[in-house]
Amino acid sequence: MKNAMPKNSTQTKAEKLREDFPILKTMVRGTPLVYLDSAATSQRPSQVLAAYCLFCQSHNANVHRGIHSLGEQATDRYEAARERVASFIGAPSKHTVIFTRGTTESINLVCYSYANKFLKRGDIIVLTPMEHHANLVPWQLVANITGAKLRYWPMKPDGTLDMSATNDILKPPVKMVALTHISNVLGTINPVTEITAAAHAIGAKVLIDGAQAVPHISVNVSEIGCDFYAFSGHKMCGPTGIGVLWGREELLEEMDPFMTGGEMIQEVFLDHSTWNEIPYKFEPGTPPIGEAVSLGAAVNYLSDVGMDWIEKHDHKLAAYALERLSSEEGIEIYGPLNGERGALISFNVEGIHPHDLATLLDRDGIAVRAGHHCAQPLMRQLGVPATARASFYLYNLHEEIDQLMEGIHRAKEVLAYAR
Amino acid sequence: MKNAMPKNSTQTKAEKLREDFPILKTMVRGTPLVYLDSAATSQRPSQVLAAYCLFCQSHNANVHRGIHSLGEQATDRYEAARERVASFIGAPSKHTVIFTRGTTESINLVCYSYANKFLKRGDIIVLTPMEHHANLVPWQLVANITGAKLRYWPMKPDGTLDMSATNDILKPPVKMVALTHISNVLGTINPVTEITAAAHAIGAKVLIDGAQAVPHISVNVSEIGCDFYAFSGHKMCGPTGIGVLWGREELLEEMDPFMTGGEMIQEVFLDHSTWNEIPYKFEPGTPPIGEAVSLGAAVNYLSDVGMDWIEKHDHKLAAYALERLSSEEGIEIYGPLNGERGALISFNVEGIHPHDLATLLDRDGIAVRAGHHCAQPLMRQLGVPATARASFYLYNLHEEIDQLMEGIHRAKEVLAYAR
Amino acid sequence: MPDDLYGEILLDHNRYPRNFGALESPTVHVEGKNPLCGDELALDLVFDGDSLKEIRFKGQGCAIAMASTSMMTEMLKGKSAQEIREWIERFKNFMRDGGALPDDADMGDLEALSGISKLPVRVKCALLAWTTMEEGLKQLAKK
Amino acid sequence: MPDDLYGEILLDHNRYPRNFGALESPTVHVEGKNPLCGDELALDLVFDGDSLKEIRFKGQGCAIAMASTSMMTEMLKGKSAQEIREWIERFKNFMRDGGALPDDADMGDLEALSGISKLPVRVKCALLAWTTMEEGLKQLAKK
Ligand SMILES: Cc1ncc(COP(=O)(O)O)c(C=O)c1O
Ligand SMILES: Cc1ncc(COP(=O)(O)O)c(C=O)c1O
Repeated sequence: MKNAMPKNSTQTKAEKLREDFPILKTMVRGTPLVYLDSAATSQRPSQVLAAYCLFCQSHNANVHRGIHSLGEQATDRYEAARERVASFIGAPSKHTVIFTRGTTESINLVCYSYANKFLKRGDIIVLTPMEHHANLVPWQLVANITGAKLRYWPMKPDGTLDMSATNDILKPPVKMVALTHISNVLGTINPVTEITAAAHAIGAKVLIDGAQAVPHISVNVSEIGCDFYAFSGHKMCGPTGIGVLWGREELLEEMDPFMTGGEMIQEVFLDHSTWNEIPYKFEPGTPPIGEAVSLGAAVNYLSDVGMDWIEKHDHKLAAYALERLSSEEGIEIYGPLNGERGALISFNVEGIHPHDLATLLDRDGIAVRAGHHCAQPLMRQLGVPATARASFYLYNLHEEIDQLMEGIHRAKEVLAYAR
Repeated sequence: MKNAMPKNSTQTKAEKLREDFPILKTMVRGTPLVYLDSAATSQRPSQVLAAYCLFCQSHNANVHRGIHSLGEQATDRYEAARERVASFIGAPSKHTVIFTRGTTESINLVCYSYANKFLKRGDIIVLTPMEHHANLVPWQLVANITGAKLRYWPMKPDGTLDMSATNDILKPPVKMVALTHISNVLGTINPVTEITAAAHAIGAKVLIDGAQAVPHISVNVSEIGCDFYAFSGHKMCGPTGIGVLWGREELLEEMDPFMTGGEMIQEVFLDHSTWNEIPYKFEPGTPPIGEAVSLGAAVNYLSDVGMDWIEKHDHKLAAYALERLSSEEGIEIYGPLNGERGALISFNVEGIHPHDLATLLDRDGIAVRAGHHCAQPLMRQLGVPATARASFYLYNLHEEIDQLMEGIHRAKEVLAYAR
Repeated sequence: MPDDLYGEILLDHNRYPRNFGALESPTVHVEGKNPLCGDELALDLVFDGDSLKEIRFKGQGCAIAMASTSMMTEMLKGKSAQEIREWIERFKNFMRDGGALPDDADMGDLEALSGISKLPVRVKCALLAWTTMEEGLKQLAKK
Repeated sequence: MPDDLYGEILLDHNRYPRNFGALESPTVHVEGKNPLCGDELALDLVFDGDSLKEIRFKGQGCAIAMASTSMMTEMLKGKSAQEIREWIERFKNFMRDGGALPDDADMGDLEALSGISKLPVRVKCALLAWTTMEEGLKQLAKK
């Protein structure tokens, strides 16, 4: 099987890129690791780790407040990372890029600082049934606090949003639309530009959860036209402990701070305080400095590899996996089947609980995710307790999908049709 | 001068420890770095960086949700770090250790999840005039939201709390006492155990900001008896992007979540959700995994060096700096003069603005901090716009204090008595 | 290790679960679930005084959850509430202690679950039956 | 570089600030501060029509803030509002562009501040006088 796979244009480059990821040479129970869980967290190339180490060993200091050279160097590098990120996502200015811990904090920030302040009883918040808990639970609390109501965009059987419902869904008093750019379960790529335009037409604001998009496709927040865009470092070859909230400048200016403390203030008196300018208003205390520098390096890495190339490679892998999985008996696949999808596939093998499948695949060194993928409401809608999910990234190879299929065959031998 | 300094017992070990910190060999404008700004952020030993790199290159995966081996390894290491931290601070159980981004987030978490829920109009929150903005501004917002009032503990001219005022300060309706363990400006070590006992006697809860304590003295939250204890990784030889909130189990159980999203939930429905158990209830989304592992390594490093030794070494450095600075003409020193203080000294040189002093010292490679140190109300009470601050840690040497003094002399030649 | 994990005995219990189904008028009906896994379980218990006369279960879950439940029903049938409590403790320790066999009792088929104790994320699958049973005993005590 | 920074000219302005003090009945009184530094500045401006006839300042701050203010008062005295606006822009660019001298004007003593542009944290000290002056012009326009 392995030898039968025709090489293709992106394959050669991917093989080369793997050199940058020493962890991919890890042995699991005696077999080489096949890492198909990048949607949960990606691996980090040596270049990014090296940038982190260089910072720690040569420029480490606290930022913004230090007059000494080391403090200046640290601040320069921290702010340069912000600039890199801003240009990577097409932000109109670097001041609109806020460093957070991750997508989850970014969305919570919008909920606390924007939604709790500006939404009110009777307003409607539109979500989709495919949201990650990070873009769902915070809105439930906003609804509790403000009296706004949640409305869910209907989804078609193929796991795409029913766009024919747009006019029914997007009408006053909808004030907020929060949706994922790419679903971490279905792989659906939502038409965020179109939805943003429709939402703006009725005066609603739009937040996009880009956790699964920024690592995989080239994203330009200005072209999308949205109001907030959130993503995480650890899914895009960067470190844990850092993420980004991009926000429209006027909105960021109007918002109250979320967390308070040092650095985000202008003046502090015993009984009250005034706030620093954006983005610092939203970055209280010592920020994740080394992590930001490292995210900047990840952005450089992705740019060097080329987002176009990544998108193409991802697409080929997903299409091949889709082809292999759908030509196999007893496998149910969730999400769009036409290839218009992100680099991940959720599926179930008849008669095998996904947890058992994941455990059995792990025996062969194959790391897939199994569970609800932080999307319990979606699982209920799909009518399954859980799914298995294989997700791909720039370092994955076609051969690894073959290995996945072989693993599934072995798992079937052990367990399938058991009950 | 350098040769005249008698070596002492801790000096030899400190010289040896410096090998672990390659950044200390950095040259600044041609002279070797003298890093006297560890109170802002400490430097990180190679061992801690190595632990981080090992994790990234061999065990990197998302935690808690992964069935595959890498996911298990990552979870094991993340939870082992929690256990190390718990035992380092004498926490009764590891479930009471919550990983946050830093002291600032830890305190904000208590304000949002505990104080906003349990304080009410008429209640009093006791603070001290020496609080860092991180333990001041969040309480101002709590006061705004709940209607509780702030009360400040009076401070004596020597920068210690006036303990004779205890009965006046701590009486109903005081419900919360939030104070720093060691002041980041004055170096004052507050009697937190005594204050906790007095606060508990009137039914008030106690939060201690340990950002400057945990790195420098051995802290046992069970012995102190407090309710919450907050600190940061980056000031204790660990990385940025991680900190800790320790909380009393009963209180953590009663509290609502702060941020919401994945991992902190139990069940999510379209319209509501239920929460996971502690500490996960307070750790939404992907946590700073590599940073936690690295903090665990920092705790190991500090334990290996020995907190007793660190305390002794710190103490010697502070005493020597105090001696040198106070025998110099035209220098005002803030905080206790009796040597009962943390490893930092704030001061001003007559006729030289601290910013100019810091810039001039930087010319000699000496990194000190100058500014309000995130304590503007304290600056006002001291009657100065800013101070210079030299802070010490396990890798500092007596010679470096001599270099500081020489630098101050040169700065005086350039600027002092200028106006 | 997963090879042992999905060994003959476990697979047999998964394929042919013992005491599967429901009971007409159980003394206690108790449900348990593992929301993080999506595992769900319903136990019907008939007690004769202090003694578990009949037990049946229904539910969905992974092979480990199913097998553990099936094995549990076999092991506990006929035991007294006190003995059941001891077995729950014993099984929890078995999972916690890396699958070391207790020296005070014969684990029977449960021995086949030993490998699970080394897979922390799967331990909760094996425990579901037992924590649900624990809840059942609490309900019994309230009667 | 800090050696040039605290050169003779800067130190002279710091030691003997020009136009220090207050004016009796200024056309505009404007205050500025740098809360993050604790620097504070008050400017008294007397305009004769469009032209800055008199300027005095008081305040506290670092040597850089003091010298920059002193130099500014010398440079702007006698200038028209429009010229002042141009000078404010010119000085901001001077700080922003790493201290490159503009080719459309002689910076005079201000040249001595060139090194500051390389110390981002200190730039705001040098700018305080100029942003306060900018605010002063806004107030003038409202009169
Ligand atoms: C006493 C004190 N509290 C709180 C903080 C804030 O810590 P962080 O910036 O790591 O959140 C600091 C350090 O800046 C501090 O010294
Ligand atoms: C679509 C989506 N949104 C949000 C998140 C949460 O990101 P994080 O855990 O980095 O905060 C994830 C990843 O887990 C995701 O896939």
